[in-house]
Amino acid sequence: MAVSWLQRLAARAAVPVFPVRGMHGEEVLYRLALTPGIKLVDSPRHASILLVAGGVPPDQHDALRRVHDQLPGPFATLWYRSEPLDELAGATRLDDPDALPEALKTIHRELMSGKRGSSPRLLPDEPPNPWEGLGDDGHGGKGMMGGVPYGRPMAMNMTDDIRDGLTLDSLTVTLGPFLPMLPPGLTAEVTLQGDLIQSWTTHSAPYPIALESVFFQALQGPVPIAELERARARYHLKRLHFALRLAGLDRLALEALRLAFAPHPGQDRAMALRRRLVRCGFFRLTTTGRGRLDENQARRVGGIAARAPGLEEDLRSRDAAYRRLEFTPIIQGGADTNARWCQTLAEIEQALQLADQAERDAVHTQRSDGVETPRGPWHEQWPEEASDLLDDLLPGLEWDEAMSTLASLDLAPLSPWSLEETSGAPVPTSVEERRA
Amino acid sequence: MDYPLIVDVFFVLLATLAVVSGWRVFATDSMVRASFFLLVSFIAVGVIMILLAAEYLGVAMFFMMAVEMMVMAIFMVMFMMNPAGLNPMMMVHQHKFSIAAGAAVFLVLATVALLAEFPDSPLPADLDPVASLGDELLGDSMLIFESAGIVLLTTMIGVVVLSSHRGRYGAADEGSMPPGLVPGGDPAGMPEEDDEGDGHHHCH
Amino acid sequence: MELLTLFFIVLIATGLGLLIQWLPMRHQPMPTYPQRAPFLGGGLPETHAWSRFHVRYYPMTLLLIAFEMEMMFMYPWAVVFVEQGMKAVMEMGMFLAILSVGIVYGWREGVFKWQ
Amino acid sequence: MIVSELILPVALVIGVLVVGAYLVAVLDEAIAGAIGMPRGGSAWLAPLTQGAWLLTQHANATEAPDWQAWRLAPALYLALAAIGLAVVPFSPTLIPTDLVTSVVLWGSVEALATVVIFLHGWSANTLLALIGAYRYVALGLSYILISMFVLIGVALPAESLQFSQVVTSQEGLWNVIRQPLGLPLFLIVGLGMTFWGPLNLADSRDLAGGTASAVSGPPRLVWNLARAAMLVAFSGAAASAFLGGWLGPWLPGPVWMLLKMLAVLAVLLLIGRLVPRLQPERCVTLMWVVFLPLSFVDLIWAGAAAFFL
Amino acid sequence: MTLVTLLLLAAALIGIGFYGALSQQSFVMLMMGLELILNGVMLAAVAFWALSGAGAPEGQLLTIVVMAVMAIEMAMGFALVVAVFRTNQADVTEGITELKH
Repeated sequence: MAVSWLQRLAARAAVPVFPVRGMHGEEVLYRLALTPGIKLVDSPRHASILLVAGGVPPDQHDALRRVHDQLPGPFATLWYRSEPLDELAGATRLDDPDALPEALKTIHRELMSGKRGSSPRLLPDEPPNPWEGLGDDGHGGKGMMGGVPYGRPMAMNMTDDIRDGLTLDSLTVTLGPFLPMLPPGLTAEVTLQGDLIQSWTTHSAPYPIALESVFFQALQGPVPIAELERARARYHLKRLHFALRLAGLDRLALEALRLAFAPHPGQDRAMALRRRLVRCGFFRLTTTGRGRLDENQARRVGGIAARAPGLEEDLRSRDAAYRRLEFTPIIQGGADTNARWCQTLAEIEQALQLADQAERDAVHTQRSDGVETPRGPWHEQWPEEASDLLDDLLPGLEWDEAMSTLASLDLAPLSPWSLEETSGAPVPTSVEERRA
Repeated sequence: MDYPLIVDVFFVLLATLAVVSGWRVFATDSMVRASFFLLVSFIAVGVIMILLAAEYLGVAMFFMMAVEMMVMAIFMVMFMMNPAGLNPMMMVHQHKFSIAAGAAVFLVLATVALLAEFPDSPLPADLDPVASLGDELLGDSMLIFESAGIVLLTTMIGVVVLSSHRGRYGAADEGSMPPGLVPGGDPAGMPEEDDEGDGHHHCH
Repeated sequence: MELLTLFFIVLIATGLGLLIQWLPMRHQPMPTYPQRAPFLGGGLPETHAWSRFHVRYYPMTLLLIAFEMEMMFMYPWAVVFVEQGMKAVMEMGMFLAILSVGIVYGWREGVFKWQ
Repeated sequence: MIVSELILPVALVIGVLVVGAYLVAVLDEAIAGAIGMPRGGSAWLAPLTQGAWLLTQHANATEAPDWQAWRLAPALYLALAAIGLAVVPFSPTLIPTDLVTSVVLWGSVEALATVVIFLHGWSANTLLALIGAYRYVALGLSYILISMFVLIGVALPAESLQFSQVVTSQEGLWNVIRQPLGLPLFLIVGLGMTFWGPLNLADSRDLAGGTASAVSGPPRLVWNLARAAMLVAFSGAAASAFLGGWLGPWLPGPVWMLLKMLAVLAVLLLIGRLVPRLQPERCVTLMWVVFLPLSFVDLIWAGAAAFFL
Repeated sequence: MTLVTLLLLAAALIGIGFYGALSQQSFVMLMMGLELILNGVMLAAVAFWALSGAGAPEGQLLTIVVMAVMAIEMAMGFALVVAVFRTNQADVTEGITELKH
């Protein structure tokens, strides 16, 4: 009976969930991060449930199958607002974000007690290359470096090193689209020498990010500035959450998220957050002076990345209502990771302060020919998707530097749907009209 | 000097471990395993030293060798083809001669050990090996101690000069790089390289 | 006797570590090949990860070996420090001076930076 | 005699190690809850349920791992933690292994831990684990000198390399006051040895778990257990080197010792939750250029204090 | 555990090290052979110190000096390997001769 006792205990564990971040699936994961009893893990090996949050484009179904098969058994899948793969037609599907935590816990319990079987393997049990019984030693190898020992070729030197002139082996891998450190949907072919990135070729752009509907309404007519600015702060805080989690600051990451979900986030709380970040050494220990954008790149990325190096590009300064609130764009002096985070925090504070002011006087925007989204200016055209500049930016960076640079850059395109649409809230009619 | 039986038992075990892992160093394909087999051999010898009452030297052997073998492993992996031994390989020359030479050395030394007469004078009972070593270092052998310090400083400077690529005066091998690798005289890896982003010299 | 105790402690700890792994794993099937593939978020590696890995801090490790050797001398020195008095102090001064020169030199040459 | 010299010390070390590792997990959970992480269920139960889940989860494998090294590494890490704890004295008479050079042996445990952690990441043969392993070596080779200087500092007044002598030498004044720089520097070593919190370069989140990214099930349980056990062993060393070990009024020696270990653990776990992870290159520079010279200062201070205090 | 058995063990280690140092093509593997030889030497030195030298401190000192030699050999050796490799992209012993130009 020892086993069943063990299983009962295991059923009460915090549910380890590996999230596959599909299109528009981010929002529910932020909520899960704040839910007790659920643990979002970084590696599929550490999970008992694969949560596919949001749709996955068909050309990435193969990658999804690979990740699915990498969970050690027993495991189950849950599809949140996502169509299960054909082979898994019977898998649990769910559209209600409020029911999600409970569903995850139930699945985990059922899995542990044996009521629910493990999800089947989707890919054939074959090595990447046949090797058994082949080659000089029966393991697929030939000579010293040849063949496919144990199914894979050996790493060879491809390119000269870009830093110190020692030409050693380089490792070429494709990363993504579901690597938890990368923006969801980004895939790239990366060559590393040691822990240094030699070359980076972006294959597919990150999934589009949905803005709150107030940004869409701002293009239709006047909207309350308070609402607009709070939405802006929320957007930045969610990105900050991601970066802080990456830096191992779980507590402040959740603080940022709580601030984002607070009904009336005050400027004082944002300032407190910034002070705590400074005090714990985030700017001195983690963010780096790497990942520097030149002026063209900064302009292309737009938004925070443009204002951090000092380009005073902000559509808000053209709006008389903003001018009445004494708005001036904040700028920093640098184009690196550090400056971008300083800029982000400063803009969060500024947005919350503007929101408070604007709420007092009930100020509305006056111009509706363009809106400054958190991602950059949007009037005649969208903020451009700019993930291909990573190809120039990341080579030469150490892995950790590269990841923190990636987290500090917001390169994803904007979704034509608003956040409320994609996460199930009633769709405001104005947006419907705009799309039609 | 007579040791209790348990010491003899452990000595035999450790001696076997030291020799077997010493031999495995040259018989394994994986470079990482080779260096850590050497580490095991060192640790076994270190434990024997502790059994011989050289408690400081034995333990010092652990930390010295752990660090040295770690570094050894790093360099082995860096510079050997097929470092993990995924394909079995034999990178030896004059193999038969070497085996013979090794065996000959062993035999000569073993003969010496067996035939020569050594005085039998064990450690005095009241000896504190660590303190005696300390006194020696600060007393009669001060010169060795001092010169070791200087030699080690020289070594530090030597390794930095030889191995470091970037320095105050730019890349160490500037001018010796094959042409075409770094166009425009912009050696990759200059200190405080600011132009990480422009990437014009990156290989694709 | 102390060594015997230590030996048993090591033996039991290692045994415990291996047993906890081995007992539940006895009956588990070998994972399938797709499961065994390295996790890269859905991506795939072209080659084995084992390679001539380009370590970026190798000058630092060489500096460390020389440093560590000096530490060999310092432990016996520490034991007789109080007893030897001024001589030991001078000795320490010399050692620290040498080590400081080593560090400062290495730092100026960028040894602690990723190469 | 066998009981008092063999069975009792062995049982003590293994017991403290396992119970201590459990307490580390509970304490970490409690601290996480106290500083505002979402918490479900009781902190006392969480490590047990997590452990039970890991026991039921299947062990992962990689395509061509170095099997022996991969399975041995967690067990050896646990064994190193046991050695580390074995040299720690719990009272003048209750010392599992009272080696004359126990302080040096502790330094060796640190050096060997680097080897074992590297092996854990290397043997998996996957990219992210490999990067984690190499990154850890940069850290492991940097903190070891700091630890040696700091420990030589405490050996000076004791005129011995034995932990029990080090504790006895603190009867007048604890080393934490006599050598104020010592304990903070030594805590860095503790975080490094267990790659905890800010020094988690081996199993960090930007590597999806680093050296542990490819392990699951029972091997991962042993790895986590060993990591917590190493933290316990470190707290034992720190408590006897700087906080006067078993010394203290009213309570019996071993109780004092355990209390001090808990205090050190609490501080370490709190630092682990509050400070962000260091960027590797900056970490190495920081260790060599800031903390190492500080440990020189600590040694000079300790030398002067040994004469005058 | 007698002096003779200790010396036999030392001889065995030296023998294996000798084989390694002579047979290995790669410079780093060659250094492993040297290390193994020094390992035997250190063991012999300690054995003499403990069983035949009446605890004369020179015995211990000799071991430390051997260890220092080992450390210096290793540090310089690897530094040389790096320097050679940087110019030649090779690490076999034959490559060293080319360091002259």
